[in-house]
Amino acid sequence: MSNRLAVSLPGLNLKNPVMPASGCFGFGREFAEYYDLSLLGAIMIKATTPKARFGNETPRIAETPCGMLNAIGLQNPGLESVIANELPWLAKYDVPIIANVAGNEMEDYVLVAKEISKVENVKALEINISCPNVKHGGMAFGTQCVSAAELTARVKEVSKVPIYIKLSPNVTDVTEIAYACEKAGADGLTLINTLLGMSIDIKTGKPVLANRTGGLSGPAIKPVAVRMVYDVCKAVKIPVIGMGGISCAEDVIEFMYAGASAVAVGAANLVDVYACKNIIEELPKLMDELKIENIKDIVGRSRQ
Amino acid sequence: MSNRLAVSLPGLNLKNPVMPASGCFGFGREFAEYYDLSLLGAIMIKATTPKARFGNETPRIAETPCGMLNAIGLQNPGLESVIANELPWLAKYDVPIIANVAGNEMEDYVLVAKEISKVENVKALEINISCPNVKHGGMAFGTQCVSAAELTARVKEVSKVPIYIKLSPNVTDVTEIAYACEKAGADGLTLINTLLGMSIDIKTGKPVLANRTGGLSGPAIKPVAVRMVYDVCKAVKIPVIGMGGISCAEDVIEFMYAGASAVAVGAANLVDVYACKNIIEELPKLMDELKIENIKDIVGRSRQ
Amino acid sequence: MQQLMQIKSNNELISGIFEMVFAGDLAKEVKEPGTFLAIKVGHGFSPYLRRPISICKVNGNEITIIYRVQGSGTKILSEKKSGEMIDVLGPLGHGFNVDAAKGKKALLIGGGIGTPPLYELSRRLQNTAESVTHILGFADASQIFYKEEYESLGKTIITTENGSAGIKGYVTDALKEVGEYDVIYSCGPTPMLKALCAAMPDKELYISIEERMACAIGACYGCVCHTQDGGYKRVCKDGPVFRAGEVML
Amino acid sequence: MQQLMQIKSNNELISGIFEMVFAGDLAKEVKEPGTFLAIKVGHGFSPYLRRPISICKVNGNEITIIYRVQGSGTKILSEKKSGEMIDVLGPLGHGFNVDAAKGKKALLIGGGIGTPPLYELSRRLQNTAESVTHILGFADASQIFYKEEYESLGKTIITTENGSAGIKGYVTDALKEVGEYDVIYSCGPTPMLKALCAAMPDKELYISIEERMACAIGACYGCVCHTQDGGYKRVCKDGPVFRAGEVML
Ligand SMILES: Cc1cc2nc3c(=O)[nH]c(=O)nc-3n(C[C@H](O)[C@H](O)[C@H](O)COP(=O)(O)OP(=O)(O)OC[C@H]3O[C@@H](n4cnc5c(N)ncnc54)[C@H](O)[C@@H]3O)c2cc1C
Ligand SMILES: Cc1cc2nc3c(=O)[nH]c(=O)nc-3n(C[C@H](O)[C@H](O)[C@H](O)COP(=O)(O)OP(=O)(O)OC[C@H]3O[C@@H](n4cnc5c(N)ncnc54)[C@H](O)[C@@H]3O)c2cc1C
Ligand SMILES: Cc1cc2nc3c(=O)[nH]c(=O)nc-3n(C[C@H](O)[C@H](O)[C@H](O)COP(=O)(O)O)c2cc1C
Ligand SMILES: Cc1cc2nc3c(=O)[nH]c(=O)nc-3n(C[C@H](O)[C@H](O)[C@H](O)COP(=O)(O)O)c2cc1C
Ligand code: FES
Ligand code: FES
Repeated sequence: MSNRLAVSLPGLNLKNPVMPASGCFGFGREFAEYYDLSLLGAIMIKATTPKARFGNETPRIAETPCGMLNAIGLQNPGLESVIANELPWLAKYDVPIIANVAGNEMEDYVLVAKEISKVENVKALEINISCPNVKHGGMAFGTQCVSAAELTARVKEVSKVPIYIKLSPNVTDVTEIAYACEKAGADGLTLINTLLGMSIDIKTGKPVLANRTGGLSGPAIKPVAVRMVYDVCKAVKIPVIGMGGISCAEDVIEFMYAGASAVAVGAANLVDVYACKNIIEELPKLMDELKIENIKDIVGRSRQ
Repeated sequence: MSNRLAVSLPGLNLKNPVMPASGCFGFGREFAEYYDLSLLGAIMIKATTPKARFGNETPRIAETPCGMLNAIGLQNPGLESVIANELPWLAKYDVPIIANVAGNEMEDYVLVAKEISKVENVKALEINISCPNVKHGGMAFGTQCVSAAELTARVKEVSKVPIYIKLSPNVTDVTEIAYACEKAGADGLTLINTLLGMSIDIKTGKPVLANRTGGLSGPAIKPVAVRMVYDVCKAVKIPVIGMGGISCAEDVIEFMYAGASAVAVGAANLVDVYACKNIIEELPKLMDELKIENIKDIVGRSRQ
Repeated sequence: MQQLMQIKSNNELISGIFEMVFAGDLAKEVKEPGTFLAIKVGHGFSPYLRRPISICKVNGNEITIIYRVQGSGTKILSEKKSGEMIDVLGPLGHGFNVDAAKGKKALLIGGGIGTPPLYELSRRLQNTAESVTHILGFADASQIFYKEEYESLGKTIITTENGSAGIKGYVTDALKEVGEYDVIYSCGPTPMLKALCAAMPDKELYISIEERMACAIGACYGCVCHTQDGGYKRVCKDGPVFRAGEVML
Repeated sequence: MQQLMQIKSNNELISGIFEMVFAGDLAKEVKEPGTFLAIKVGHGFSPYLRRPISICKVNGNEITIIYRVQGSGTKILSEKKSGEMIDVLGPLGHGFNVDAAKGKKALLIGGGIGTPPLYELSRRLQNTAESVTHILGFADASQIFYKEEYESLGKTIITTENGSAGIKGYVTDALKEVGEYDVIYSCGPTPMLKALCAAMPDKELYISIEERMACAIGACYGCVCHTQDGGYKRVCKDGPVFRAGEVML
């Protein structure tokens, strides 16, 4: 494991800057059948809510040009089960876990953050105030500065580990929200969550998704994500983990030039089980070609 | 020309619901070398400002997955020249013109709207309060209800023809802006303009576009556009012209199911000079397959 | 396993229905009939997601699939030529319980493009089941495929909705023709599966179901269905074959 | 004209540089050397935009292009096989003014992958110009292509940056070798064009320039450049060939 890929962020000493994004990797079990999870920089696990959730009805998936819509609706086994079954299982791998925290009410976030941050291998929290697929909570917190800041402060109070606020792209000015979260005590930011979208089946004339709308991800959204990472990194001093359409080592470099200190790979895992592994293996070769000595040196260089 | 494709909107009796989107068809001259412009439902001409504008420096174009970024910056020959040279030339075709109106200050919009709406073949105005590629004016008007409403009212006052406000997707709640424009007197709405994006050249480490950011369009943004059209059509009573990634007859049907009364084709023209012509020719065949008698019957049917 | 496999043939069986054979080590990993593959049909990002397709037959290192040209993805698949490589993930999910019919009378019921996974199942049952009977339902005579292949494996009853071949009606209309049977395996459109569940509530019935998928390995919760007890199952990982009654249709 | 043309051949000339020949009526529309094509290299939306490529040679209904594998689009182009169809828009833009060299001494100066459009130009000048001389600049000896082809059309001087073939240095370093000339046509990287403009301010010099394009027909204003007089030109429609001094580099 070469030192030139290492990056450090609050709570996270990563052997490389590449991690699967929340919701696109479950709790790692299925991918562990294909490769050793210890090679990942970190793992962002599926959103965890206080109680088990079923989520939305199916269809939950729609394909779109260079991307997909999902309307999972934060299905997960609930806090207790994640702590009892998933995190201990993940502990056998040498990889820091970033727990994705969600809920309907502010209290839900506080509860999950408090408990899950006590777990040994959870090194940071990702506070999901940007899920477009739930009726209550979720994105509602992430589209206004006041509620985003309040939630940040409340969660920060109880968390044992650094907190990263996950921002929604479905806003007029993402830098405003980013700044509000920074002021309220966030240790870092992650962006972007999915763009709100819809697809209509022309045979039935109805939306493909049972939930009607869903979150758009994949290569299609990469330019929006790069722009937001660039703008947010200019507006705040805390580090950013960038994501949105990353599919190859070139994309990792692009996000890091834009200002991201590390990156997450989402939908690409669903299309290629080896996506993260391949990217991590390609990265040093690409760095050689581009004459990049250390990956951390390029963070934000597009602005210089 | 079959009646089953005809649609009517304020100021516009269209032989079919398909028209090129502003900025993706110039003033029609180049496309007229390839096919007869009279077969189009209408033409949305390039944005017109009071004076000639050069726009941004190059590169102005970047390719992205299933789409492209542009940062033209409203280059156009200016109001006087459009009225003297472009509109009279277009008058030889049997096709209604929708003039796209832009500017830096509110006064610019008022001036252009007043003068250009007097021209015989201009049947409606499209008020571009959503261009992401200019420093002043443009999108700034389109991201806040108050300014959007004020601009709408001022333009409405002077225009001889119905006005359509072109909405930006770069907002937290597009329905709020849509509603404000409706209240302020808009006759219709057009959406979406481009999503703000960025692409970084990993060889240079710098943004590809000289303007750094640009507007994302093409199939990549279609799910976002369909969702916004759907939501806006629920929120207002005035008709909507939908656009964003339309590339084939199926996409036209999708937007009309979502609620659009007509559609515009943007970037697809740049990739296939015959895009609009092909779509118009395919439409009746597809309607036969889907057992759609009259295209206007399906408007908004996804909500029923 | 995720592997580039080489296409050996790709033939149109009847209008719009293709049979493709491809080869690679992945074939050796196939344990159960009724499991499926997730196929990347194009290069680059168009189309973006893999397509779930059932395994119809395994022969050494060769896998046969049968697919209908439905939309853009299967269209691209249909244009592939032998010699080309294709990116396959699989075998995925849990298939049909072959042991359940050991020494018993098996009835296999398929509808239209739901019939392919029953073919490998029938082959595996040849040595273990007491008898294997097939009921295959199609819209009309022009839609029938693999009839001879099934007939070579056991009694095969065809139904067509318009009566242009075999028994007129649905697969349920053929049930009275088949005599005794102990275990039923079925795959086809949801209305057919529902009708079967209603028609034989007390039998040992296995059904294979479909859902839109993203990961196809159980990680994204894209393809879940409700269970009777208020829980859920992932079609891709816990299915696609379930015991009737286990999941809600 | 926008046409599906059939690929006749696609060969790698030197590492990373390919020569492709395709056929169709579109070839008959080519009037001027130096005009270009906008090629859709893939099916569907990946990659999304057409690629501008110069016409290198026209022969009856066949067009030859020479391209360098630069990124994803030219990569896909390089994998095409003869027999496949390719979607071509063209001929586009304004090319080299052949008449300008009537009865005069023409000097053609190309740099690297900028040399291809000069080839058809040189062919057309054979009967009209008094003489045709070529200066072709490359990075090093391994990068040289079409040397014999140019030599068959007139005196050809090669320069390489590292001196591994021909004159060591840039094309400007070869200017003193060529004697008298009246009209200069050039195509190559911007620094080369700038150096030429500076080196021969008083000559009749034509330059072909590049810009990122979307429509390639003059409609989108994607590819404009400034003119000396404060106006602008569209590279795709008004160019790509301009008189030196007309546009700002
Ligand atoms: C476990 C399983 C096994 C299957 N086995 C077969 C088989 O052996 N032969 C066969 O012809 N078909 C089979 N199908 C259906 C097959 O997956 C779809 O026909 C195919 O995905 C359609 O893709 P498309 O691009 O042609 O259609 P499009 O409509 O363009 O596809 C758009 C999206 O919807 C999804 N989709 C569309 N229809 C279905 C469907 N019925 N089930 C799941 N996803 C769908 C696609 O995968 C894609 O993501 C199976 C489905 C599942 C879930
Ligand atoms: C008028 C004209 C004539 C040309 N003639 C030739 C020729 O004969 N042979 C040849 O090898 N190349 C030629 N080029 C350059 C060629 O267009 C690019 O190398 C090619 O577009 C790169 O595409 P890509 O997908 O491989 O690279 P990528 O970098 O993946 O392309 C990404 C995007 O940038 C654009 N782009 C990248 N480089 C250039 C460039 N230099 N000029 C314009 N757009 C670019 C692409 O078209 C695409 O939209 C010409 C360019 C122009 C403008
Ligand atoms: C199927 C699916 C499920 C997701 N679930 C979650 C989730 O539970 N929590 C969360 O914060 N983000 C979730 N996301 C968003 C991703 O983590 C990521 O922010 C987004 O998909 C953009 O990255 P991508 O384009 O690489 O997919 C989900 C995305 C997908 C596709
Ligand atoms: C090159 C280019 C130039 C554009 N110029 C304008 C413009 O002048 N005025 C305007 O309102 N929209 C302009 N647009 C936006 C389009 O009209 C359209 O709203 C957008 O591109 C989405 O549609 P599409 O995905 O079909 O391209 C431009 C788009 C492109 C690609
Ligand atoms: S498709 Fe991802 S869990 Fe089944
Ligand atoms: S590329 Fe559109 S004007 Fe030149």
